[in-house]
Formats: sequence, structure tokens, C-alpha cells
Amino acid sequence: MKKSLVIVVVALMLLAGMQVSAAEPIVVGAIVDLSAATALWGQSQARGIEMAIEEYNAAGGLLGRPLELKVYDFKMDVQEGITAYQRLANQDKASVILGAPVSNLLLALAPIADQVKVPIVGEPSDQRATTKSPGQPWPYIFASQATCVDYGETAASYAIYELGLTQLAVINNKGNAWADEIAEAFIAYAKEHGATIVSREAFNWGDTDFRSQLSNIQRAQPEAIFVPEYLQEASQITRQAREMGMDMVILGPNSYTPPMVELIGSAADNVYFVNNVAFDLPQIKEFTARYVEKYGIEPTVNAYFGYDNAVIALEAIRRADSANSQEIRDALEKTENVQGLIFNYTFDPVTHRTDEFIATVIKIENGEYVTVGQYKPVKK
Amino acid sequence: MKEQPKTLLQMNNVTMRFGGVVAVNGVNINLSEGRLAGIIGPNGAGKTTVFNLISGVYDPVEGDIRFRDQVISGKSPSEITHLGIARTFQNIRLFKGLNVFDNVKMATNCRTEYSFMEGVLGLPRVWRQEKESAAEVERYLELVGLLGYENTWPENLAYGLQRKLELARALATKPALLLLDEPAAGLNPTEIRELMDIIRRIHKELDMTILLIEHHMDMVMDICEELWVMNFGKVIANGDPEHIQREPEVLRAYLGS
Amino acid sequence: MNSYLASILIFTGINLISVLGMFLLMGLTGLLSFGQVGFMAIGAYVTAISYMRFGLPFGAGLLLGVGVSLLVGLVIGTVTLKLRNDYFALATYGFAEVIKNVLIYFSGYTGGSMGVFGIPAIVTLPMVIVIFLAALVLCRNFKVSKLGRNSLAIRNDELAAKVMGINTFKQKLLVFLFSAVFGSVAGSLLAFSTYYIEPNMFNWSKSVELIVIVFFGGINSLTGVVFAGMALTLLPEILHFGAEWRMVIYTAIIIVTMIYRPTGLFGRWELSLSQILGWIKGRRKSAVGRGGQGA
Amino acid sequence: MLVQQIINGLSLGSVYALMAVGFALVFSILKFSNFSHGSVIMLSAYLGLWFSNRFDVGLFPTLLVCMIGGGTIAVIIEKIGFKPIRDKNGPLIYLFVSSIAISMFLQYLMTALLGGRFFMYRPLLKSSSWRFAGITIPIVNLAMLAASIVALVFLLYVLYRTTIGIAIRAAATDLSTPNLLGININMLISITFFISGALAGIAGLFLGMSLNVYPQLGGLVLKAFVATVVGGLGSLGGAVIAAFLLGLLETMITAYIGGAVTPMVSFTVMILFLLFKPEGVAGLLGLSSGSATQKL
Repeated sequence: MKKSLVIVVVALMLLAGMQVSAAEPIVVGAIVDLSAATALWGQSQARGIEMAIEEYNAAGGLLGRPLELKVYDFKMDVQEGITAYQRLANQDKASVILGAPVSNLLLALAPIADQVKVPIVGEPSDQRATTKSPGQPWPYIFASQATCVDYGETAASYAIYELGLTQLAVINNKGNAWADEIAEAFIAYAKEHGATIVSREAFNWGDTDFRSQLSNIQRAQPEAIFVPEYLQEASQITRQAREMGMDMVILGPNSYTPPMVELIGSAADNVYFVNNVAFDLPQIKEFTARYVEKYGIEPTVNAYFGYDNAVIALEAIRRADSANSQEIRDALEKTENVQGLIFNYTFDPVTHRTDEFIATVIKIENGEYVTVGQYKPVKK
Repeated sequence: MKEQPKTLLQMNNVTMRFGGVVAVNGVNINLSEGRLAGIIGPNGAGKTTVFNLISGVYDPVEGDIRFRDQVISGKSPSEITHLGIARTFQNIRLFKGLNVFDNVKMATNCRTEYSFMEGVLGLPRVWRQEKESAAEVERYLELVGLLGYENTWPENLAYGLQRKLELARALATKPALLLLDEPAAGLNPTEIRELMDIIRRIHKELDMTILLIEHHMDMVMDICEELWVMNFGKVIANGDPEHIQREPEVLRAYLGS
Repeated sequence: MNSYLASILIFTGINLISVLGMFLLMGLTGLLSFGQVGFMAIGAYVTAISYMRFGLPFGAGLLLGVGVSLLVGLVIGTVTLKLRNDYFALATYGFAEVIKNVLIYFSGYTGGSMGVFGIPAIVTLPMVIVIFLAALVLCRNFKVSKLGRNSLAIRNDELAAKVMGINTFKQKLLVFLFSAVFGSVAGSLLAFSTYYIEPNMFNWSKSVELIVIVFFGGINSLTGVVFAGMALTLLPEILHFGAEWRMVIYTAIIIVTMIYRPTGLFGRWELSLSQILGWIKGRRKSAVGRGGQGA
Repeated sequence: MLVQQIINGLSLGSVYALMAVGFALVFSILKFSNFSHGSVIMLSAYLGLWFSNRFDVGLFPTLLVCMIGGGTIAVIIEKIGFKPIRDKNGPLIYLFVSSIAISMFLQYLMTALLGGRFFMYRPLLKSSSWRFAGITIPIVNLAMLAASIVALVFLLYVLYRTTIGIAIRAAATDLSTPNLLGININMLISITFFISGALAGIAGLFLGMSLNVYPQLGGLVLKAFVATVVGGLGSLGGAVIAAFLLGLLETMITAYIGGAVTPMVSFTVMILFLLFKPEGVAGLLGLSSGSATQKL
């Protein structure tokens, strides 16, 4: 007992000594959900970030300094997210902050970041998180992902122009901003492009049974149902629809990524969804394999986002040649041709997002994810 | 005894039923002001129900109850308390979250005049009235012999003291009519004698009309000026104690013959 | 001041204001309510919308929010407080859900699920502290006056309270409205310190957090509730080292405390001004408030 | 269409009912809303998932394991989370708060342990629904309907025809009565929690089979709370019927008015109902034992 205690103490002292001797690390912060309903995404994202940081550290860090990652859980609570951001900026002196797989936190953080002046790289699909007013971005917020509008329009365009489906139904949680924004974009695009929304159904947070809405949809006889929903709801809607004999095409956003098929099996067949990335890309396959080996579990798409956000931020540090938040921010704005897993990122300085969204449409067939190809919505 | 005493409480043909059970059946009671009176009768005779009817816990199915010529049946318990009727409970119902002092003080609340807003703002009137109440509480505690127990929690009091506390609490509403539901239940002979003295003092010093339910016959016969005897929900006799003791109906009810 | 510390203190203060109202309603009066978060939502939305859309100053918007909360509270209270207490609990839960639903549904005014965005930073730490202290004084006055005694009497034995002359319905309604004011004010402050509000911020789990704080501190002790509010808002910050185990440790601490102190951490103990003065003067007064240390 | 919606309503009601029986049982005896019931459902779902996968067994062995497991978990929760409070004579409401804290704890625990992952049962039933004449009947929900009715009948039998049941009912009016009858009150409460937990186990298995298995699965217990309160006076029959009515109400609002307003309309209907029928569903159907409106 005593011996092991001595060993531990010595080891701790050695560690402490090493830290002092090494150069002061550059602190990278991350805010994710590790304990609430989206913990699955948050954890995946945190690990993706961790893998990026480890890669850079293995290559000697940046500016001759090691990188230190600080991950804070915010349990989907905006108040906690704000204190986490403040803590990272003020207490931990983070140079740049990554994260939040959901938009609402970044909507709250945008004006705060304006004062605190530590940039955030996340993937809010709500455009308001990066755009203060048309033509004016929030200076400290950057997004690696496309907007809800992009997702909605791409799905609608694909249904109309590629699948030739014009009788469409939409079901989503009216309380889920992300889902509702995608749904509205889908509907607007579909109407503009000559399709008909034959049924528009809504449900609420916490609902698990969608048969009543699905019965209404069934009666309207759509050719496809659009389900822009989180994993749990999307899986239930799809499964219950199939149970009711609704074999039509189901369209969705990237929540149909794994583990969807694992959960609902053959019910997921005949689903087309809009994703950011093709799973059969070599870099994705390689990364996924490393992830599985390291953590013993399949990643969700959030791991790729996390990794890419980290790469974008770290490359900005490299370009800025400084750990100063202000200079990193300026460098982030000039992000150009930064190769991540998903994209080759170039930020538009006006929107603080990728300048172009190229979606990958994936079809689920016999329980397999089949990449149909890259797709850009038809614009009128 | 005064000449032509005024009627304080009047129950006219009051009936109360629970489901199919008639608990009180056409009861008539006329209680004069200034009396110290009692209701006696075997268990289940409907005595406590009469109290519950007077204090507004139940509304009678038939008949009416008047207090100072005003109909009170149908009014809520708190309204009736405001009109000047207070009571104690057979199974002691003290407020466990309040200490002895506050148990009595809360009963003065119904007479304090400050409003909710004044209360939360803590305006001077609040403190003045709180002070007055506190002084009153001391008096009542002194009267029942609970001085020195102010900061005790009621559940930590001996049983006899809890009974006294209930009494003090009822007094603190400053009633004209005090209803005591078995005040001597569970007390030992010494405590009963003490209680009788207290009740007499209240009757005389505070000039209160008192109606009590009691099983201790010695006590009832000793202190009550007038009695009603109930059996099976009905009043079977009424009169002064000497008269009641001779009433054959009463003897039958008690001997169960 | 460090803006991290400031934001923690602001949120602690806002939570405490809301919790104080719940303490009066659930602690002293014994009415189980899941509705506080609904009044927070009303306060937040009314203040934010009246500021953003109609240019009403923050203070006026806050008062308007209080007005709307009182109106809504009056309807719910009048309808349900005469019924059994568990109907009141159900009604308040329903009320909070309905408010959320209304905010989502009438999106033309509220922004629906997208919420209200870009609310300016008007709330400052001194403002929160002043309002909190004012709320604390009101609560203390409530507790030591007849209002507090009435509430405790109702909680213990509603019928006996009635017989002692308390209009229990009126008292319950007033306390409910009073606590709604606290919730509404807290909501207004919240909106202007998170800069963004959405309906889902005001959900059931938020109510539950507030309920736990009230009972953690003790249903009889204002001091306990204030302490619990501070401790339980700060604890998650301290526990960040636990990463994904953070909330597990947090809830475990709550459960263990409740098992060991089933009347709340502070029982009936209250800190009084004279005691504080006593300590300052260095007198060795025994630290026992009126009533002593509760079991 | 109407027929299908009625079936939808009953199938949703069966989910609520199965949760409500166990919830109402504890509510009727200990007089508090036991929100940890949801956690027992959630943990049982994980237990059944693990068991059916690990040992590759069918529905009935899994059901048995879920019932025993759920019952055991509920008893453990009672011993750890409620008994100490009862022993120290803590206010009743602390049991309720403790149950909330426990359910939060278990939800966070499972999230931390499994990283918020979602799981699915392998198919324990040959098919998941019956379809004929354009009507779909989900089989798992049918099983839930059967289970809640069987559970209700069984409980009513136990409560009204057995010694232990009479003791439990006596405890429901006054917790000290069974002591007078020479029955150990702690034993009685343990039995009550075991039965309630076993019902949660059934609910856990069926919910896990029809939804997915995830840490927030127990959140549905709020509907059981609603059904139990609307049911009235802790009446088991009232709670079950209220659960079905709630399911039908929500379904009909969603079908004919729109899912976006379901919470608004359903809560308004419920409050109006309670205003006019203050005894709840139990009073409506004469299920209550007729306790007086004023108690002394």
C-alpha cells in the first residue's frame, strides 16, 4: 500500500516537473454535451477533437508548444454553456474554443464572444449563429457546417429532380428549432419548384408515438415523407411508418447516419438522406478505423465535425503564428483550402461558413449505406 | 345568573348525513350568552359532528345554525372564526412546523389588520401589530400555564401541555363562543383539576361562553351550568346537571338498557 | 471582475430569485408546483419581446412581465387551488407545458422554436445582486410575519388552519401569485443575460432543478435555501473535472445529503442579523436562532 | 380512418396505462409521486436487452427476468432512497424529491456508462404489427394493453382478496395500521415496491422493444403521473382508465386538430374535467371508496 502511494506521489511530481520544464501549452477549449440527450453526439465530437489534438501533439505541437485540450460538459443547458465558455476564456486562458453540436448555445454565445473575444469554431446549422444581420457576420463565430436551409433545399431538390417525387409530406417536432428550420426550407423550396405538400404534421418534445400523425399522412398518400429529426424521433417515425405499411421513400438529414440502421434494421430501407460526407471516402474510412480501435465504438458524424473543427482552428493558429485569440480570429476568417475529413474548407468572410455546400446523398438499401453521389440543389 | 340571557348560538332542527348514515338528526340547541355548557353522550352519539357543524367543517343537510341571530351554516370555517367562534380538537391538531409561541400567535392572525403587501414590505404597522400580538400571546400562555415553553416544538410537549396549548391557541382568536372537544381526554386527575380551574378562569375573566364535549362526568357535573345529552344523533335531554342526572332517558342511554 | 465569475454569480442570483419564490410556495406553504419555469418563461418572453419589438425599456418590460404572470397565475390559481393539492401540482405542470407549447405555436410573436435572438446585455451583476437582496428581504418579511405563520399552518394542517380563521384559499392564491412574481422577474433577468431565449430552455428539467434546490436547503429555512441555491449552482462548476461523470457525482451528492438530512440541510436553522452582528463583535453567543436547531 | 385513430389512441394509452399501474400503486400507499419509477423502467429495458442478447432467449424468459430485475431494483431504490427518510420521519414531500433526484442520478449514470448510446432489441416477436383491411395494430402495444389489464386485475385481486392485500390497503389509509395488525410495515412497503418494480420491468421490456433503449426512456413516466392524478385518489382502476383516456385524447387532438397544439388542448381538457369532476376518473366511475371530502 505505502509503496504504491510513494510511486504515485513520485510519478505526480515527475509529471508536474515535466509540465514546468516544457513550454507553456496552448489551451484549446471544447464545449460539448456529455450528460444530456445528445451525449452520444457530444462524446463523439469530443473524441474527434481529441484525436486531432493528439495528432498535432505527436507532430510536435504548434509554435513549439504542446496543445492542451479542455473539454467541458454543458448538458444542453444554455446557462451552463455560457459559464463554460467564460471559464475557458477567463480561467483556462483558452486561445480558441470548439464545439457545441447544437445551434442554440452558439446563438447565446455569439454576442458574448463579441465581448470576451475568444473565437469559436463549431457547426451551428442555424444561420443566425454566424450571421448577425445580412452581410454582417458575428466576428468570433465560425461554422464548419452548412445551414439548415442548405439541408432542406437539397433534400427537396433531390426528391423533385432526381427521384421525380412531387407529392410530399413533412413531419417534425415544432419545438426543435433545427428540425423546424430544415422543414420550412424544404417546404418553401418544394412549393417553389412545383411540388405539393400534401400533409404537414407536427409533434412535441418527448413524444414517442407518431401513429396518429402517420395515419393522417397515410391518408394523404404522399410519394415521400420528409423527416428532419433527431435520431430517436427519426428512428421511431420511420419504424412506425413502415409498420403501418407506408413503404414510400423517406427523406431525411444527417440524423439517418449510423447507428440508424443498427436501431431500426430493414425499416430504414428506401430512405434517402442528405449528408455532409460519403462514408466510403478513404480518409473517412481510415479515420473511422482508428477511432474504433482507440475507443472501441463506432463514431457518429459528430466525430468528423469535431476533428475538422479542431483542424480548422489549429491551422489558424499555425497561420497566425500566435496563440493570441485575436490573431487566431483574424486567421480563421482567412481560412482557405484547409483539408479536413469532410471538406476542403474555405470560409466566406461575410458568412463565416464554408463558401460552398456540396451534399452527399446516401441511400439506405438492404441495411447498407450506399452513397448515391454528391448533389447540389437545382436553383431557379 | 343574569335576567333574560340573550341567545348566542341557536341550532334549529339540524341534520347531517354521511352517505346513508345519519350522524346528527334534527338537533335543536339554544345556548345563551355567558353560559358554560356541555354536550355529553356515548361514543358515536354525534357530539363532534355537532362541533364540526358549528365550526363550519361540515354544512348541515337540513336546518340552520345561527350565531348572534346571523345564519352561519354554509359559511367557511375561517369566516365563522372571524365571527367569534373558536374550537379545539379532540385529536390534538397543533401545527408541528410552528413552535409553541407561534402556534398561539398564528391564531391572532385573523385579527391583525395589515395586508399581504404590508406584510412582505415589513411596514411599521406590521411591527406594531406583531408586537401587540406577541404581548397577547404571552397573556394566553400565562393563562394556561405554558410560560417558559415558548420556543419548544409542540410535538416535544407532554400530552397534557399539548391540550393546554390547543386551548391557548383557540383563545387567541378572541372568540365569543369557545368550543372545547374533550379537553380532558387523556389527562390525569391532577391535570383535570388544573384544567377545570383554567376553564373557570376563562369563563369568568375573559367573559366567554363555553360549550364543551366531555366524557369525565365528575368534571362535567362540576363545572357546567347546562347540559345537552345526545344519543344516536339526537338530543335526548337538556337542562342543568342536577336535572340531567335524574333524567331516566339519560340513564338508559348510558347504561345501554 | 473576471467575467467568468461574474456570469456564474449572475446565474446564481437569477436562480436564487426564482428559488426564493418556490421556497415560499413549496417550502413554507407546502404546495407542490412544477410551474415556476412557466412564469420564468413569461417574464423572459414578455420583457424580451416588448424590448426588441416595441422598444419598451427593460424595467418597464420586466414590470409588464410581472403583470402578465400575475394575470395568468390568477386564472390558474383560482381554478385549481380550491381542488386537491395534487391537482394543483398537475395543473402547474400542465401550465408550464402549455406555456412552452404556446411559445412554440404562436411563432409570429415569439419566434417559435427559433426563439428570440440578439437580446442586448442590460443585466449586470450589481443589478442582479440588488434585486436578489430585495427579494430576500421580502421573503424574510413574509416568513416572520403572520403570512409565514399562516403558510406553515396550512402546510401542517389545512383544516385546523381554517378553523383558526385563515382564509386558506386566499392565502394560497396570494403566495402562488407572489412566487410567480419572483419567477417572472428571474425570467426577465435571464433573458437579458443569456441574450437568447427559446421555449425549450423552460422545460420540466429546469423546474426540477429548482425544486431540488428548495428541498436540499430545507423547507423551513430561508438561510438553507439561499445556501443550497449557491452551492448547487456552483457545484457543477467545481465538478467539471469529472467530465462525463460530472452530473452523476452531482446528483449522488444530492441524494446522499437528502438521505442524511431528510429535513433539508439546514433544518429549521436561520441565520439572523443579530447573530451576524454578534460574530462581528466577536461575542461568543451560541449560534442558535429562535427555535433552536431543528432535528 | 377513425377506427385506425382509435386503435392508435388505445395503443398509446396502453403505454401510459402500463406505466400508470405501478406508479399509482406506490402513490396510493405512500402518497407521493414516485418519479424513480421511470428509472426502473429504463434500467429494466437495459437489463432485458442485455439478457436477451447474452443468452439468446425469447420473449417470456426475458419478461420474467425484467420483472424480477425491475422489482429488485425498485426495492433497492426504496431501501437506499426512501427508507432512511421514512425512518427519520422526514416530511412526505422529501420522498418525492428524493425520487426525482434518484431518477436524475440513474439517467446520468447510464449516459456516462454507455456514452448516451441507443440500443435496440433483436426481434423477440415474429412480426411487429398486424395489418388487415387497411388497419394496423402494433403487436407490442397490444401486449402492453394485455399486460396492463392483467396487472390491474391481478393487483385488484391481491388487494381485495388476500391478507397481504388487505394489509396494503390498510396501510394506504394509515401507515401505522398494519403495525397494529402485527404486520411488518417495512416488509409491506418492500412488497409494494417489488410489485411496482415488476410492473416497471414489464413496461421496460415492451417500451424497449417498441422504442429504443436509451437513458431518457424513463421520461415517459410523466404521463403516468398525469394519468394517476387525473385517475384520482390513488385509485388503480382510475389511473389505468385515465391512462387510456389520455392516450385517446392526445391521439384525437393530434389527428383532428393538429399535433402542434396537443399539449395546450389536452391539458385544458384535463383541468376542465377536474373542475367538474373533482374526484377524478375514479369518482366518475364510482371506483373510489368514497372518502369524505373533509377529513378530520
